[in-house]
Amino acid sequence: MLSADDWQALALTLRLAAVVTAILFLLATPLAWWLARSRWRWKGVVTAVVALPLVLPPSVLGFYLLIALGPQGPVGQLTESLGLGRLPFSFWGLVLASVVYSLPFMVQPLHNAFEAIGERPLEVAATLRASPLDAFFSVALPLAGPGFLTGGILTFAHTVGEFGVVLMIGGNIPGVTRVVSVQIYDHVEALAYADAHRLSAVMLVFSFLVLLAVYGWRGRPAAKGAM
Amino acid sequence: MLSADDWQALALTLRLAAVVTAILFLLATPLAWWLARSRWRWKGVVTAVVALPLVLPPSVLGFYLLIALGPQGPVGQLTESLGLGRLPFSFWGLVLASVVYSLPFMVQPLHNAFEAIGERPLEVAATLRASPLDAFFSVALPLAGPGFLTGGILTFAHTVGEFGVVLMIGGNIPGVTRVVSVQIYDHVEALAYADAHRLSAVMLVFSFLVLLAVYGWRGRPAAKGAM
Amino acid sequence: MSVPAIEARLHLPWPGFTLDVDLRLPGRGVTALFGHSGSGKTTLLRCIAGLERAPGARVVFQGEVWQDGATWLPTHRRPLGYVFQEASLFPHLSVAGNLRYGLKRAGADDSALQQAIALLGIGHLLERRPDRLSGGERQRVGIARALALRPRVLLMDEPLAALDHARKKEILPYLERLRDELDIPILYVSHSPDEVARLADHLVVLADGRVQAEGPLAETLTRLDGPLRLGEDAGVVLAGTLAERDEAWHLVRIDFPGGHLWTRDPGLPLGKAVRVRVLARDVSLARQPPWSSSIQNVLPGVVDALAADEHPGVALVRVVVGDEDAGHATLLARVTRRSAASLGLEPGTPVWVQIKSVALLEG
Amino acid sequence: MSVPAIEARLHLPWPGFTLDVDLRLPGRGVTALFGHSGSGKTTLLRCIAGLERAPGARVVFQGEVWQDGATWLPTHRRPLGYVFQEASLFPHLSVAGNLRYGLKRAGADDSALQQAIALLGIGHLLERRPDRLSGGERQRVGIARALALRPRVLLMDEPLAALDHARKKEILPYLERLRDELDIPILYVSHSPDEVARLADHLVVLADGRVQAEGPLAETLTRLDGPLRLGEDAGVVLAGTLAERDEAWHLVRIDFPGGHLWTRDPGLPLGKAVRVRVLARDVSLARQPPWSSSIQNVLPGVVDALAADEHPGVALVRVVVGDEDAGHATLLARVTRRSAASLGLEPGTPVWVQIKSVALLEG
Amino acid sequence: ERITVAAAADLKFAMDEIVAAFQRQHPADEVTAIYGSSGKFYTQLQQGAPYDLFFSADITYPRELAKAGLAGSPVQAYATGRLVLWSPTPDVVRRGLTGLLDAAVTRIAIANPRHAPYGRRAEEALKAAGVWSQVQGKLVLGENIAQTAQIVQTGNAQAGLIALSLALSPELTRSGQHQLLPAALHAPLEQAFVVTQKGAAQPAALRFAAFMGTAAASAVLARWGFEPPTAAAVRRTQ
Ligand SMILES: Nc1ncnc2c1ncn2[C@@H]1O[C@H](COP(=O)(O)OP(=O)(O)OP(=O)(O)O)[C@@H](O)[C@H]1O
Ligand SMILES: Nc1ncnc2c1ncn2[C@@H]1O[C@H](COP(=O)(O)OP(=O)(O)OP(=O)(O)O)[C@@H](O)[C@H]1O
Ligand code: MOO
Ligand SMILES: [Mg+2]
Ligand SMILES: [Mg+2]
Repeated sequence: MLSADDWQALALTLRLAAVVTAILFLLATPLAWWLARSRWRWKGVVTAVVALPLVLPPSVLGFYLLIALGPQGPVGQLTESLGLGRLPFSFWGLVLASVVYSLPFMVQPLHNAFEAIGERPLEVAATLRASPLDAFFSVALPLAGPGFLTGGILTFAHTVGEFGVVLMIGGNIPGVTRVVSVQIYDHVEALAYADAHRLSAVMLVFSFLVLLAVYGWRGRPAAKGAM
Repeated sequence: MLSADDWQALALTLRLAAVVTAILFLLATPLAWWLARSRWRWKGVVTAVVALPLVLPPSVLGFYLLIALGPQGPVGQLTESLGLGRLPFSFWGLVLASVVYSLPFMVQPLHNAFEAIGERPLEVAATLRASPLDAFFSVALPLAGPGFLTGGILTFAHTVGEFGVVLMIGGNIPGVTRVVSVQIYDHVEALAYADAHRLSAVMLVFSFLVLLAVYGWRGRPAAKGAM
Repeated sequence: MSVPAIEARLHLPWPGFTLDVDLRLPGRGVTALFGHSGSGKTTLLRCIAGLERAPGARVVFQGEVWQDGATWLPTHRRPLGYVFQEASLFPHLSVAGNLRYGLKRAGADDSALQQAIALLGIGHLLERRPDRLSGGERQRVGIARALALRPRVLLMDEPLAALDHARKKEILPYLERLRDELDIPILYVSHSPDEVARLADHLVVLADGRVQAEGPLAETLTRLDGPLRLGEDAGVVLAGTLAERDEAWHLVRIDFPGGHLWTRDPGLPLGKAVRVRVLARDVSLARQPPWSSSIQNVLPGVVDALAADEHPGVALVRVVVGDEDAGHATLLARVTRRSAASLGLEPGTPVWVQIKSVALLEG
Repeated sequence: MSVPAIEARLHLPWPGFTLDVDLRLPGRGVTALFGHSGSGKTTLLRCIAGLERAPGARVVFQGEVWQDGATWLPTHRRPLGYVFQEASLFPHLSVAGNLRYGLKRAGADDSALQQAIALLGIGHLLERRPDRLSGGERQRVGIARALALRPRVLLMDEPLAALDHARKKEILPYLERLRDELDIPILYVSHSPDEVARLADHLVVLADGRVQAEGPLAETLTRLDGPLRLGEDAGVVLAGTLAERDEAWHLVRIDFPGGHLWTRDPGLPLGKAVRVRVLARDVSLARQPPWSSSIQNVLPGVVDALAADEHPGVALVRVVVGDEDAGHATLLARVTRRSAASLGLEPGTPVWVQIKSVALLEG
Repeated sequence: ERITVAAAADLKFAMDEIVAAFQRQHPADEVTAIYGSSGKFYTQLQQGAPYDLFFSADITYPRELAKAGLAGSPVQAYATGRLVLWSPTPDVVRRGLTGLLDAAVTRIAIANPRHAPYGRRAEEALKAAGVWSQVQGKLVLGENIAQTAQIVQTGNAQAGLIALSLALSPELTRSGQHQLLPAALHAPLEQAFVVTQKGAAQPAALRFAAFMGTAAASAVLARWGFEPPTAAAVRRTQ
């Protein structure tokens, strides 16, 4: 039903989204934790900076990343001097761009979730001999579960749905950077509507099933309270 | 420093984001509330459907909206028969598209926030003679404050940063649908990099100040707990 | 039970616990809910308040059907005041905000609130956020919040558990006044026999979700066989009147059917109806009238029954005091079995009842 | 205070409340923290546990400096057990998960936990989620969770407030055993004079963030002028030994310096050291030896001092019993002023002390 | 050997056929064609995009690349594009550019004149027809010429000025009609390509560049409505 290209694009998209989500879990968790608990006076500034990628249109973000990662850009020169080569138009370039692009979508829900936990559970953990790190893993993480779920879904989906950034920095290379969103767009531009419909439908159904599984699994939430 | 066109695009963008955020506050609040509290067995399905726009690449979403809202599309025929004319390439078309596109970004944080409140505060409100509606406004809404903040910011910013959908359904009409993201993109494509840099910088600084104000105002969160 | 009653027929099966009660409670006075931890006290209150929905249950309050078949009056339309076991203050409102929350909604004016604030000593906390309060302070705010509504029935779930004696002593008389003046029924969960004896007119003992004993306080307390083991707090409550005042020694005489007792002057007007609580542990028995002892209250009586107490070395003795004219009263005495034997106590034995101390309960 | 002590010098100014104490507490036994709601008991415990960081404070536990100047031992490295005022169970863990949480981390084995589970009667709740527990059940899990760690010091914030008498009666002896066998100090916040008298060796009374009275229990209790008004619970605690057993009547004789008392048989071996609590309200005085009364315990003594009690109609009388050979003991009696006058009580008056009942406290 | 060809959106159908023809001749080579706006490809190539050949819809972008030293071959003109008026409504097509003033035509799609070569030529044509100022309020701008075509094709604009090469596609012939605009109305759409720096090192890229000069390639271009490069364009590229 789908062409080999379509399948390739699908696989690539899933891989990209999975890698980005995994990286953001690692990156955003400590950041959100720090944001939720620090009392540093300039914290507001950091929070605002972290939220900035939100307002940058993807195409613009893509453009600046292209410049920054390109041969004349500071990051580009760094990666080249490190022997990593150039990132634009490569899978890892997409990953990097998507991480920047989706950062706020992971940080915000986690930030809220961590904040909602409050001091008490961590105090209890401390009286039960858990070091702060231990308490973080054994108490804060599980209690922030819904935040992680939301952050993970928003990030994954946002990456799957990403378009402007990929178009700019990905360069539409099959198997490397041609993700589903770009592939569908190409079908549309080629007026190959039937192809576009088919690929969209597959993606929709697949996404729907994934979301359904996630939300179905989530089930009735624990009755916890703000009191 | 900026051209009149740039200013027009900026103003239009803010107006669009503000309208979309306002509409989504009204739309997503009851929806999120229902999702957080209902025990209907098919709730998971609704949750998944509401999250679906997340995975649709903006360009694809734009394409389907274009078809749906167009003269042959079901919505388009409805709006024409209602005398509303056609929505594509109009401001309200953009609004509609953005509302669909940003719905999950408002619903998810609100859903989490409402869920985190738990039963107890509402039970207390009921014993103090507050009807469910009253308790919703006087207890649930204030307690869900951080969720509203996050939802509002995500939605507003996401709309400001929107590109693919606008590209498809906007038609780049100055003062009507030419928002900042498109304007910067045009600068870039026209190789007018200096213009692009200037407009991006203005938008960045402005957004940063807004975010800073919001997060600064938010200050230290109330010490509430999950226990 | 002449006044309209609270009727509650509830069946709520949970995994591991089933509430199953059918109660008719008096429409006025304090009904104490007694029972071990986990026996279903909170669940019972929640069902009555409509916070827990037991299918098929029937709850009627003074003739108003709150729940029955398809009828369901939502909690916010039930004219009740509820004090939660864990003071559940709104975290987003100041203390004042919490206290005023229900006022407009219940259509109550400020006066009950002001009174409650003064009584509970929380005037200096009004601007505070709830997370800056001590445990007892939170509880007091929760009590004041419920009282401010002028509810037609009060449901209180261990309201004083977190409070010190001094504070309890201030609040209890207020609750007594509430009970008497407002004439509203109060359902009161408590683990403190002291509070129960002082406040309660009616007692419900729950065990494992079922009613184990129930009845007017006086009756329930003198049942020697009852499942209600108050231990150190076994005793009786007598209803009497303030008959005489000894100004010099700050004492008053309380007359009750069957005799009189001297006790400390509570500062109440003569002629007032009062209740006195006499604990079994404070009562000793003698075969001869004692003299030159610091024990002021000595009444003649006759042993009515003996029963084993919790410890094999001790017995509870029920003694009837009074005569045909004055009327009768029943007292409980706790004595060692050895004394009981050496004094030859058995039903019918005439004895002198020495009462070391008496707690005067208002109303 | 020969054993190494807990030292706490704290100054914590909050808007509207300042904690300001300098305490040296015994390194073993139970120290009761007493005080009105809002007097700073919880805050004091939190500072000692390191949950609240009072700048410039000094906290030393058995020679280990926990806080002083730049030294700061974080809470999780302080070998303590903490029972919070509101049972704070982890909502994401089952009861069993909550109980086991600290075990590995504290390097404790299962035995203390199993004992605590049995004692607190929570074995049937292990699989439950905390939000499905009753208030008292939650509190019991919280206590077991702290005990399971085998801590070197226990900080308990009103641990039994939510529990019924029967449950308390089961738990108190266990805490006593803990105190004695594990030889660990316990800081115990309680509003119940009963619990305090039973458990405490040392008493700290807080008022408004400051120490109002402090000292060994026996001393503090017999101070007639003290700020510590226990009201109905005024009394003394005597240390003695179990000297004789009356098998037939299930009684035992306890010898103490100054005399002996008969009381119910607690089932302890002869020769064991015990404490008995004698409440002032249970003590009456006579000028003649009473006879044929159910009161078993009558001791000769001499009035030492009289003091006003809370009510003008009543007096507290301090009586010394015993002689040169047997040693002395001090008892408190509560009598009406009228009796005191009619008996002619004044310092030096010889009296017969009749003790109606005695509470035997282990250890 | 694999190579990637970045081609302007108007080449969509023609280039697919050329690639197919090329691969028949060189079975060992694998060519991937991607389509988009010429301006975006230019921006990306400046930042090292791994394209081997760049087929622009104009001649300026390739020349700029060459000037920047990023070209691996001389700029070569390969075709001249033509502009058509397309509409689903035969009447609109028949009446030509002046018919666009009609009140029934509320929206007209053109590519964005700021960066799409076809957009610039559309603007010139409307100006030459003397209707530019009147139709300005009706214009909707496509990001590139393919998107512009799609706007009219879905009926969201009643008329559009698009590439003849797209108007000849089966989708568009089925759903509407077109009228070729006189070449005189606008400057010629001179289209050129270059081999990029990266492509210069790929023999296949050079083979593909050479293939563009063959009759087979020219025939395909002609079939999709492209005219041969103008003499001026050829001159300028040499
Ligand atoms: N975070 C805070 N900020 C300011 N004041 C506080 C804060 N927490 C508690 N307080 C105040 O400090 C005082 C002491 O509180 P604490 O909790 O120590 O009292 P407590 O003796 O434990 O009382 P209770 O018996 O009611 O639990 C109270 O007056 C309380 O209002
Ligand atoms: N949501 C629930 N689901 C299942 N069982 C529950 C739930 N809530 C409470 N229980 C159980 O129901 C029983 C009664 O609980 P309830 O809270 O009414 O007890 P209680 O008499 O108020 O006890 P306490 O004095 O400890 O507060 C307990 O055994 C408890 O474990
Ligand atoms: O092919 Mo273009 O660059 O859209 O005119
Ligand atoms: Mg309860
Ligand atoms: Mg406290």
